[in-house]
Amino acid sequence: MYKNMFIILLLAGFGLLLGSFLLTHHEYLSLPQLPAYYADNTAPEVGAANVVTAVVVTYRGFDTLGEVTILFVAASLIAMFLKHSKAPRHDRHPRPSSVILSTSQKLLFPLIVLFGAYVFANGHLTPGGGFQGGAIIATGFLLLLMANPQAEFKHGLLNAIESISGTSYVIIGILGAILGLGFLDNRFISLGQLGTLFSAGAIPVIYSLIGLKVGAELSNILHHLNEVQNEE
Amino acid sequence: MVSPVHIVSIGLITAFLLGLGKKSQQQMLVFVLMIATAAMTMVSGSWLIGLMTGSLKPTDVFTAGFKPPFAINLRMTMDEAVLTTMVNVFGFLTVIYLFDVLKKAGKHLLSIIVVFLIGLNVVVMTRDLFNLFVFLEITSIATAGLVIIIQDSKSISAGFKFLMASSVISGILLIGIIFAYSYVGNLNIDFMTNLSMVKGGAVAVFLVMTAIILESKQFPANGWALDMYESAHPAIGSALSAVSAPAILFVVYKLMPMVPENWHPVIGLLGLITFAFSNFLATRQENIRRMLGYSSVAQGGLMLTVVAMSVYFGQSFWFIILGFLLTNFFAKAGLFWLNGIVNSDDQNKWGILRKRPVLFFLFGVFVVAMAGLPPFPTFFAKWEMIMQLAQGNGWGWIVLILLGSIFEIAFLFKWFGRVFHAVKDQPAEPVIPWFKEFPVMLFGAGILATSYYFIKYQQFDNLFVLIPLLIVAAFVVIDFLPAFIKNILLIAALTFYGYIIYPEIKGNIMQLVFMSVFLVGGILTLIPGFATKGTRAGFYPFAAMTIFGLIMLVNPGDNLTFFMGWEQMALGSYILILRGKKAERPAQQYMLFSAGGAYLMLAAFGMLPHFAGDTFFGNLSGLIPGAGVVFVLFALGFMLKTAAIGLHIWLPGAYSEAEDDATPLVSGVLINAGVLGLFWIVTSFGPQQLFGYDIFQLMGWIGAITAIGGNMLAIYEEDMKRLIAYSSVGAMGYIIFALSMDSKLGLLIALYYMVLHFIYKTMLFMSAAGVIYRTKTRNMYEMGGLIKSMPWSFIVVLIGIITLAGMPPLAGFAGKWMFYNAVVMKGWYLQGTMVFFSGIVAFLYLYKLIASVFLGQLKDNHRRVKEAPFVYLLPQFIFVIAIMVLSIFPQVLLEPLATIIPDRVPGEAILWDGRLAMTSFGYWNAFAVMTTVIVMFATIFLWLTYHSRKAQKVKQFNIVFAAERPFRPETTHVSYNMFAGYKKALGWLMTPLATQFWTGISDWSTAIADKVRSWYTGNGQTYAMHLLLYAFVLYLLISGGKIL
Amino acid sequence: MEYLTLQNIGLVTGFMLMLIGLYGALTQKNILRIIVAFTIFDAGLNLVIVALSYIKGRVAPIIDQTTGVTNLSEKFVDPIPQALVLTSIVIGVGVTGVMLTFALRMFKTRHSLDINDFKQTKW
Amino acid sequence: MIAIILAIVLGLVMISMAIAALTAYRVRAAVLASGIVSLIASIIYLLLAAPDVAMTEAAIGSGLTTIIFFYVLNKIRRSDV
Repeated sequence: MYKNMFIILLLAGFGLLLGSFLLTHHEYLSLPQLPAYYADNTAPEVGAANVVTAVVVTYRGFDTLGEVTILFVAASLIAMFLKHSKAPRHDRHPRPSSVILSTSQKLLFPLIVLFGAYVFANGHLTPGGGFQGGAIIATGFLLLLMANPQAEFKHGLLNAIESISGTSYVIIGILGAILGLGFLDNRFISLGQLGTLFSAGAIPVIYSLIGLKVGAELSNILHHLNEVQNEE
Repeated sequence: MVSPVHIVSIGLITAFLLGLGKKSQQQMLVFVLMIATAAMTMVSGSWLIGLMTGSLKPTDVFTAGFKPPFAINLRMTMDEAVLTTMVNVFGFLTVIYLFDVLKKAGKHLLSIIVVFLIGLNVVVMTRDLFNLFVFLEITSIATAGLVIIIQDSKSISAGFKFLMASSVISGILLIGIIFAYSYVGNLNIDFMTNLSMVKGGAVAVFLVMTAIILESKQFPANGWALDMYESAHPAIGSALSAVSAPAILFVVYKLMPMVPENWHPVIGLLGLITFAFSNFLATRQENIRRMLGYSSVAQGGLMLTVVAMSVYFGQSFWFIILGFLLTNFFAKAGLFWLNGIVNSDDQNKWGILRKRPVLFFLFGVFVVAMAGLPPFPTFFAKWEMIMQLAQGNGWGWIVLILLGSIFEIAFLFKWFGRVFHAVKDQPAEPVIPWFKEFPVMLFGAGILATSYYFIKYQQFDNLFVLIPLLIVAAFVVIDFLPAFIKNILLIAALTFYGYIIYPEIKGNIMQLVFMSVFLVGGILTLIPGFATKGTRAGFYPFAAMTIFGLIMLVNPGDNLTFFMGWEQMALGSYILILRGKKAERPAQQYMLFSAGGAYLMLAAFGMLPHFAGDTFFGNLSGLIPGAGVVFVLFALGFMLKTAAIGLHIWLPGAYSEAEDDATPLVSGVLINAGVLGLFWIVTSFGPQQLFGYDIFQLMGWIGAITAIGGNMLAIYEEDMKRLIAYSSVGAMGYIIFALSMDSKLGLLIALYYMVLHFIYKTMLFMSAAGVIYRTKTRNMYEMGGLIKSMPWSFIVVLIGIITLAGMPPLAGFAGKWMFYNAVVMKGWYLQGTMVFFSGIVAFLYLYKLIASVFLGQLKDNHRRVKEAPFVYLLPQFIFVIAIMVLSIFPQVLLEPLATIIPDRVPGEAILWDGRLAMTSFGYWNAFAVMTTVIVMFATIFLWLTYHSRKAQKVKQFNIVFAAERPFRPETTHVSYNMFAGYKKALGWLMTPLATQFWTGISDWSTAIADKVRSWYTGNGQTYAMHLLLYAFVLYLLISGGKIL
Repeated sequence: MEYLTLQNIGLVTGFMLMLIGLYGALTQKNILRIIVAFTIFDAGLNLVIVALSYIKGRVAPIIDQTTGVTNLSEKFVDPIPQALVLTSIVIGVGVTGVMLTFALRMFKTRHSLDINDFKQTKW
Repeated sequence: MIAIILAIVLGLVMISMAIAALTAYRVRAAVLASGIVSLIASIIYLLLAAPDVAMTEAAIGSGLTTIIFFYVLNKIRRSDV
């Protein structure tokens, strides 16, 4: 109990620190130089309508590469960690999933994947992008898993998608360095007409690859969790 | 040139492509990983080389083609090149080292390893704060993945604790980053140097810095890190210690420009607290991995201090940080890897290494390098750091560093000693695959090469520093040769060295005297080594190191050379002592006391410039006012080596447990190093006050008490070597007393007695070694009657003890005579009487030495004992001749010695008139005394011979025993408990106060360490709370309780 | 009333969530609950970041017919924190997934979810 | 003004949900509560003119995280989870 009181005191101190921020901080009246630059120059320089996407994929593309890597390493860790606990499944009594679920997944799965693809392919125009699209695809995969919990999915396909899209992402980054001005520069493909699907140089390509990769990684995580034997 | 960003792209492509691999191709995948890490190494390495040679310029890589702050940029300068090369080389070697693990582990682990390396590379290179955050997160998750290579419950829960801690830390970091952004409007480190000036911006700086400092595992908010070190695979522990920690510290360095100046000392001090406490707690660790973890944390703390104070250190910064960084890199990684090879956290299991001389040697190198002893980089870095801190009067800091260092030495050498002696019960030849040995050897070579460059960089006088070290190294290389060849080579090397060095020092008699003592002593004590068979592995490099260390003391160009020689001598002799069969504990004590003394000296060296400028301490012009503290520190340091009473408890064990023929070197020769130092400070500082007390007066009392105490302790000894060892304590008391008289005569006595003690003590120890060599025992009551079988040894001992006792006609008497004069002149009657009394006490044990070893009945089992080998006797008789010459012509030595004493020293000198020595109190003619004694002796001898010509010879056992044999026959021996009566009367004087005191200190520190380390409860939640608490305290320290 | 802006509401809510999350992480005994607490902490943190990007009366930084293409820096909210939060959310899910996996394995080793049962390494 | 009132209400709901998450008897309820916190957060993001973030939070922060939680909860069958 004393310990909890102590923690509350400690957190009160932390809260004071945060509170002091509220006092010294003022809401911007206008954007500082850097975001203002992004707002004004994204369209001519990067060619993306969605400034956040431009920042995520190009200006701070290196962060995004790291972000993809984090998901990748998390997925690898989970795969490595759960691999050992795989045991023969004969003792399980599969419970057939409902007819509704199994038929709906046949119908829904392609639709969800399509929607995900739409979200990441249009990331440079509308809200959304690779991560959101990837998550949506993973949701579709989840549906598959729920419909056939006992199904033996082939890791191979997921892995291949993940590897190839990831590698392509890095290669496009390198192409940016060779053909453009720097690593992950999107401008080595023509910027095109602002607001159209095929614009913003390599951004749609990159975001699609990210979408595929994230989708595959998240699906992989779900799959591995699904594979783990139940604990009694 | 390949852009540094391709370190990342190569790594990432590899990581992603590894996913395509199949289970059956695992071995190939490992090779792919190896190639990838090699390629990463090539990129960063080529930048390193390019930047070093100047063919490349420091560069910024602009990702996305926009200049900062509009996009993220990576920087590649010398700093980053060094660190990324370290990271990548390490990664490459880790892959090799883990070859067998990786072959079985599956592709995911391979990906995690390469991602881990990428993370560190970018953490080092990036100049963007948020990018830093992202890649720190990558590193954290990858680390969590690496921790569970061994998937046991320990490592899994350690990994979870780590994840909890890193969640808290990254939360703090992210909130700091976003605050920083809201104040300055960008995220680039180079554009936010003014952050702390902005109103409220200091909070952002505080949060960011706190997170990074917490990430660098500072005490006491580092339980998570320790648990991880303890439970992770050694290769991973080494990665955390050797590359993760430096990368984080580099982040601190990158961020320092935005930290307000007045925070620097706070951060620095926290680092030092970590250093001191972690090393302290490491002393209580039995588990090797956890101990190494504590040690890693400690090193991290020390480096944090240096980094935080980088502005303060200025020019020296690079030198200091590189010293620590590289040593930690090579040595810590090496030790962790060795842990993996031994595959046990139990110190006793490490005996496996004894079967692999090369690995064992490297183990020693790593330990010594970690401990900060010469010739390794940490030694120089620590020296420089302390000198710099002293310049700014940072005494508290120095105390922390030195405390930490002594704890570090304590646990490192306890470990080393244990391993050295853990030979028994080992399984047969261990199978160590090449890929485990290779990285260790490479890193061993790395640390040796680094040391070489550090010494070169310091531009040390080659003749005195580098060449001796190279000779030592050469003896390491030829260690496989038979002992007698190495013996010849070492003697030849020393002789040759003496020959080339003679012209350098012939003008300086003082140096000449000490040089002869060390060099001649070194050579003569080596001669008995011819009697040993086999290779005597590991003896000669350290004998060489000891002797050359001593030689370095004689002609130091500066304080550093002196200190380096001192430490080398200590290290070399430590190993020589450790080689004894039961020497584990005594050697450990010896090391601790040596290090303690050395660090006192180091502190004194730091203070010295405040009084005397940057001059060598032995060359001061005399009478430096107000330097009492410096003097006392020096004096304590040197008196530890001369074993003044209270500081002597290491001596008997160390001297007696060392190998018998190595004892003369580590005792008779080596102890004079302390005398050299004492002589130097007495002559160059002049009389000093401490809190109004005259220090010389104090020293005089210490000397007197030491003289009496040492001799008292000697008389009850049954062990031959311990007896002679205690007698050294007494003799040193005598010298300290003489030195502290600070008169011309007093100093002369000290020098004369130093030479004399060197001669007779070396001689006695050699003679003892000869006796022990033959009788195989050290207990005197197991000997007896050896006069017949070992007459030459008897003569040597007889002459030795007559000299020691200061009886006419031998040279010892000259000392006594001068002593009377000096004491009367000085008027120190009480102390003088004590010293004289100690001389009487000396008779008791000297008598025992003769009576119980050589006289009396011969033991049954010694019936076939022969005289000591010729190689033992030869040097002894050289010494005997020297004593004879000195006895007849003392002026040969005394006159040159008198010229050494500086003019400022008060008091009257001896006047020489031919063979007649005169003072105002009287005169003495050694030649006449000798002649008289010889004549008297001859007369009596002839008369006795004539008188007893009819006497009948009786066999020794020509008697009949009447009763049955006693239960313990040895108790009937005359020398068994010989002075029981005296012990009853004077035993109370013998209460081992000093031993009790030091044992008390040791127990007390153990108890405290146990209290402190119970802080690490093992509960991840508590650890997370520690992080917040640490942040809270740091806030209070920085802000002083106000809002930032 | 002057302080009652959307941004400040976001900030205060975010800070509260952070503190609640942290309190939970430090006091809950069940490992899963600790992880839940950390996700709450993350959510609060993200909310703070997004709130900081907000400028009263401005629109999301996406060019469309309503915004036109000129003078965008006077119409948009700050895009950078939004970009950062995207990253932060993804990192969050990665870390949560990893922590949950650890929790799963810890449960398998000891059949317990109490954080106090995992003190094999200490001192 | 409506936006502010809405934000205050949503903020209060979030905070109470967070507290509920810490006090709920069953872990399942706690997970659900924290999912709701995320979900509401994504609505607030919309108010704060951050549709991208809102989408991500809804899909990943609230959706996927909760799913992963439930997967793990399913593997650990105990009375109080």
